[in-house]
Amino acid sequence: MQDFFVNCATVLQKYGFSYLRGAGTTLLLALVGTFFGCLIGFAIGALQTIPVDKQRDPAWKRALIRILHGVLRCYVELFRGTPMIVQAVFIYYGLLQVFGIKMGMWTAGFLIVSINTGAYMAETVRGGIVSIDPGQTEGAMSIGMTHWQTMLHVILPQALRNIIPQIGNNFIINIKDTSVLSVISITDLFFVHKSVVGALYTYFESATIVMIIYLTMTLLASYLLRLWEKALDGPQNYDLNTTDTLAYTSGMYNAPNPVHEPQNLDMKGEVSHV
Amino acid sequence: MQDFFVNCATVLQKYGFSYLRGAGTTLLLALVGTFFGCLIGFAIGALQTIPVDKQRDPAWKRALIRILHGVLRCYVELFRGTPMIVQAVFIYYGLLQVFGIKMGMWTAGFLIVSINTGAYMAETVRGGIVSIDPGQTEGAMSIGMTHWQTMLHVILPQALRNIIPQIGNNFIINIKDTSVLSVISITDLFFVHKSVVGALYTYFESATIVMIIYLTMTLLASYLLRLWEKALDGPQNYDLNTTDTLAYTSGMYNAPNPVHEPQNLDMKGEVSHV
Amino acid sequence: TTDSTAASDSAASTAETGTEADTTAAPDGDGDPTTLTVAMECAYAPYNWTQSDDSNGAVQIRDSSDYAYGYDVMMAKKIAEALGQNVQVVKLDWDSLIPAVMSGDVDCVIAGQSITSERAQQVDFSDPYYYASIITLVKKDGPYANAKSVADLSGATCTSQLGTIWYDNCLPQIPDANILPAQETAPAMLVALNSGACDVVVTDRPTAQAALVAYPDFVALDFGGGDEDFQVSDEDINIGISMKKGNTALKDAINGVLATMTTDDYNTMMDEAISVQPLSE
Amino acid sequence: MSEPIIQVRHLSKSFGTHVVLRDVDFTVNAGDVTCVIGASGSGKSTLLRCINLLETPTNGNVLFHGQEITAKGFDPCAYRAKVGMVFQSFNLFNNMSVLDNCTAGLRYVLHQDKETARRTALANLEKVGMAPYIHAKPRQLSGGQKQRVAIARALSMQPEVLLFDEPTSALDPQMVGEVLAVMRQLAKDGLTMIVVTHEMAFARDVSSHVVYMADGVIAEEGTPADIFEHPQNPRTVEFLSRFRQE
Amino acid sequence: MSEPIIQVRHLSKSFGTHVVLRDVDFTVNAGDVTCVIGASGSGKSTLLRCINLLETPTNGNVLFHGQEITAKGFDPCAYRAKVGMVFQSFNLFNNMSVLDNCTAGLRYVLHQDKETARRTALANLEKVGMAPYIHAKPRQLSGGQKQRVAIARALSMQPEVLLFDEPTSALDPQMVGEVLAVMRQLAKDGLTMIVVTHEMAFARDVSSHVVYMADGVIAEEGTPADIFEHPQNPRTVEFLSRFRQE
Ligand SMILES: Nc1ncnc2c1ncn2[C@@H]1O[C@H](COP(=O)(O)OP(=O)(O)OP(=O)(O)O)[C@@H](O)[C@H]1O
Ligand SMILES: Nc1ncnc2c1ncn2[C@@H]1O[C@H](COP(=O)(O)OP(=O)(O)OP(=O)(O)O)[C@@H](O)[C@H]1O
Ligand SMILES: [Mg+2]
Ligand SMILES: [Mg+2]
Repeated sequence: MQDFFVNCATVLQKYGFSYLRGAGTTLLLALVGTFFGCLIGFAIGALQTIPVDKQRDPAWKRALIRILHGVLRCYVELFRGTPMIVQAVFIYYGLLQVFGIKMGMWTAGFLIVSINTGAYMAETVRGGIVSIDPGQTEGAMSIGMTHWQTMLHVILPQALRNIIPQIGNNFIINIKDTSVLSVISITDLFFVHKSVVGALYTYFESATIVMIIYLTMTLLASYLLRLWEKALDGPQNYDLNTTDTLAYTSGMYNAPNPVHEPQNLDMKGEVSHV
Repeated sequence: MQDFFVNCATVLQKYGFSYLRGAGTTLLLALVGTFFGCLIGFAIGALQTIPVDKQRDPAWKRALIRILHGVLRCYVELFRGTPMIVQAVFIYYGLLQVFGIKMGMWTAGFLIVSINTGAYMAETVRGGIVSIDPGQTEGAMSIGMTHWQTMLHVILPQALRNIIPQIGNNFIINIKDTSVLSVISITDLFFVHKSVVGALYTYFESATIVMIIYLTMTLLASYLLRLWEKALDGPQNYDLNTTDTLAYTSGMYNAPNPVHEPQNLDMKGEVSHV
Repeated sequence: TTDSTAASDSAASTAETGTEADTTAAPDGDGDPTTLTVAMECAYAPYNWTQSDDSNGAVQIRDSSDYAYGYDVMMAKKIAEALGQNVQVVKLDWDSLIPAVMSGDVDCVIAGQSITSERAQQVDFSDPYYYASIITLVKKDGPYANAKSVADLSGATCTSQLGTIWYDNCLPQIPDANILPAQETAPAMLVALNSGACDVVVTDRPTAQAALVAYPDFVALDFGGGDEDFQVSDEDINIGISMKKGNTALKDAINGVLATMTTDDYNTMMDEAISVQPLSE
Repeated sequence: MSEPIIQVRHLSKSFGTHVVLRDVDFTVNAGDVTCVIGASGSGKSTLLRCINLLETPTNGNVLFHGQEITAKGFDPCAYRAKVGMVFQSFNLFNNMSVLDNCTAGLRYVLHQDKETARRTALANLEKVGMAPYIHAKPRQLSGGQKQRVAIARALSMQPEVLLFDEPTSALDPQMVGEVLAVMRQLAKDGLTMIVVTHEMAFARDVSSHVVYMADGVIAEEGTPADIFEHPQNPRTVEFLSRFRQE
Repeated sequence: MSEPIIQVRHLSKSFGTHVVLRDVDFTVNAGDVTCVIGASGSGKSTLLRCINLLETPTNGNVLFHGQEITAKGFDPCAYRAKVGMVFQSFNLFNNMSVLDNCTAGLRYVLHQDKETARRTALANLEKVGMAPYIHAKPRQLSGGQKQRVAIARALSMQPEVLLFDEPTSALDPQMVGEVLAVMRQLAKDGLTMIVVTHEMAFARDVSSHVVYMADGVIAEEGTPADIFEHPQNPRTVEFLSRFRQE
């Protein structure tokens, strides 16, 4: 046990800075990937729910939507269904080899994490949208909102609230899964761990250090997301608005207040036949 | 290109059976892990929502619930927050080294996948429960259901429907993530791929084969889950019940039907004063 | 069947049915003196690879229907035979080779590990069981195809395998080199070279020979071991067998076997391994 | 004022084998207040939902200013912006405050600026007595308060036609009186309305046309005088008996 | 019949700074039908929710058979099984058919066998005319149908006390009559009821006690005769003016 801590200290002293840099890389990839992944997920969620009206929509539009749905499904299934490490090799080395396209490794890294997260988020968002009462959509449609407005202003904000725990999951998955990007030469935290173990053979020591760093990052993320959840829930109570009224006096009903005196007795005669 | 297919054929001929076995292992681990993970997730979801009443509950009960919540949070954050590969090494080799406990690799494999999935599912289920209208809980409580009955009969069935897309995600993540169990010498599909590549150095060929196998599994899973979603949604329409009535004639209102003749004119006098 | 009970029992049943060796004196690391349990990746031809049958004397992998063979397996068999034990191969990911040997899950790791003094603080190494000379791989039509010395590689974009002497010691010797982060596996390193993501990779002779079969576009450059070549100490290119720290009984036993072999024996064995590796068919 | 705005033509709607509307046919002229009355489950809400294109009719169609609303190329959003609806279950936006509920349509659909939208919304909220609650979220409101916000939201859009689905069901008698007074005023101002209601007095006194529905068909329709004074159909007679005995 | 079943003692409830109930105090005896009337937002639903322990009172308490319901060790589940509630927003279980909604409590809470539960539920569904719809899911029902199922669900539990929150708001006059008749029968059979209602006629004719709430306080209470014939408080007078002018 004594040994263990001595080894940890040695490891840290030699590679402490590498760990930090690795953690930074990991965090950057996870943040960017989760952010764009969420955007993609929300976009796909909205696209997948475009309503089709068999009577009203022209055939070409229905065909287009159908094709769009097909393409989106393919995207989701393809990127969700294959390992990210293989995707990374195909995209980075495959493109280079076959088409001579040389992507920067960071570009490739961000791209791969984002489209992967996007594929998962698309399903997550679908679940979120399904869970919103259809009455909300009807309410939005009844005032003439288009599908996009409905999604943007009514459905997705509510879905967002419900899937924040899941966004947290995805972020944390990304923190860990970006380690596969070491195949395209991105040195993330886990790769630093592997390098240290490769050099010093101090597996448990390095693993402990890495776990602590991961835990710090994920706990922080969890905490911030919980705060965000609370913020989205809004205040538990509301304040009565007593100042912000219009100079609107129509002789109609006025806001109830404890010393309420009706100003509309004049209309009582009119409504007194029930 | 010609080469490519020839190589694929060679690879398949030499290692076709290994791929299949690997796929079987992967599928088994993912299925077992997802199943128990879901159970754990639902259990934690239900435990986390145990209501506490400051006035009515005795102090020890409140303390107990608080401790339980703390333990559950630790579990979730710890297993979500650290890489599964490191957990596998710590659990399998760490236990062996420190306590001399030798777990079977399959026991360890199922355990690790399950508790990991459970940690993610706990958050997923929390999101699912949050998305259910509180009115449902109130409805259940108003007829005297306990927290557990409410969860079991009312909330979780509805939450389940909303998180099926997410269960699909988790299953697919498991299909891919079980590859880290190669550290405890479980030969899953991806480890077969690594072995083939290590033996034949035919990266793209083997990767293509593996991707196709993964895709087959995930597409099948997606399809089955969509069927399940449909099944849970129940029939779009209902049938009127015309046979299954009681011989209950109270002189009260009878079911409306097109040739409805009121049998309860007698009570009209009683209710005619509005 | 991949049934969990059957799997966990298999280690015990091997012990029961194993040949009656000298159980008291037999050196051991995992609590089963009848068997020499060896961990390797089985994914690094020609050192060790996976194959689907037992041709050439391949050994069945623990809890698997596949077989392992290669230079490391041949060596394992040789040692086990000399110690009067059965040989058992455990296929493990690179990540867990060290925890496996440290925790006593396996007796030793034979997986082409370079012996370094830093590593030797955590595990015990046997004497070298192979001397891996250094080879540079480049593309035939690439800018460095005609390099004659390390100096000629000047300015190259290069990489090699993680945790190897080639990456840690050799690459920095290339003048103005653009050293990419290391690759985890040899195949990945070769994919990088083939795609053009890097110009040069440095590896050892057996790996290079395997690579040439799979990638006919490559050329192997051997700078001759003199002043023109990468400067490495003898210690650096030695690869050894690792076991739990303090397990001197096993270490001495293995060293005893290795002492009976010469460098030529090693090279013959390696040539045999290369000739039967799946790639060469 | 007698140009037909909404014509319901042989409208049918089934859910599976369950026929909810059968050959419903009536016309609403500009400025009309059409009341739809009928038993629970007789298809009144479904009728309004078909008119507002929230359900696709199984058969028949609805004309708006002579134009088929299910025709190809018809823009349902523009149509719905002109034909407002107050839902039986309110359907307020849960993520928005009361004020935002009322301004959302003005801002996003009619592209009014924030201040104009706020003034319109406040004016309408004040009409139904909900101005003090503009910061509240729907879940913090009582049933009647939600209903009043739903009315204010629909009014804020200043539609040509308004569909009300039991707009006073959750209100106390005093508030019913006040909301009905607001509707009466709107009727006077020429707004066309279709009102599903259980307030027979309102139907009798304000409407220009009454439709009595029973089991998915129009059992009887006519002027309030026809329906309330001389109902022909025995089912109408029975339905109205409780009210007419007053 | 005059043993007090439910005693509301100085009950107050605030949401943040917003005081919704203030020092509400009344007693319900066994067999009483207490009607709670009042304007929209005056706190009627909150009062029922406090009695049913769905909200924790800020102050004061409620006694059931003389026992404090917020006391330590009090079993809220057993209590709620005896004190049923019909919600203003119905709160039917969305995942269950109409029949299951009504049998759930019987089977899981009262542990009746399936057949007994089905018979009880069917009998109650028949009372409110919903027997033909037992296979429907709540989302397939009309507003009035949902409300009737909610009533049937509460009745099926055969509680000691029933809290009704505007149980006829979504019903047409004919159905209102029929549901009120059912409630009248229950009252005759000795069920204790607290009914929040906008049906003044029901309050006047059936209740043994009327509570008029305004802005969170009991502005006036008494026998129906007191309240409807001789209201003392000017706010009561105003509130009832529309009804009393009939
Ligand atoms: N989505 C649906 N699927 C199947 N049946 C439905 C659906 N929606 C409504 N119905 C049925 O259609 C019939 C008419 O419902 P509708 O809501 O139009 O009644 P209503 O006249 O508005 O009644 P209420 O006065 O109670 O609101 C009901 O029997 C209802 O069960
Ligand atoms: N969760 C909450 N948070 C804040 N305020 C609330 C909450 N629930 C209710 N209120 C407020 O409490 C007041 C009383 O509400 P309550 O639902 O009891 O009214 P009510 O008498 O039932 O009215 P109605 O007849 O319209 O149903 C309302 O002003 C409402 O806005
Ligand atoms: Mg309706
Ligand atoms: Mg209420």
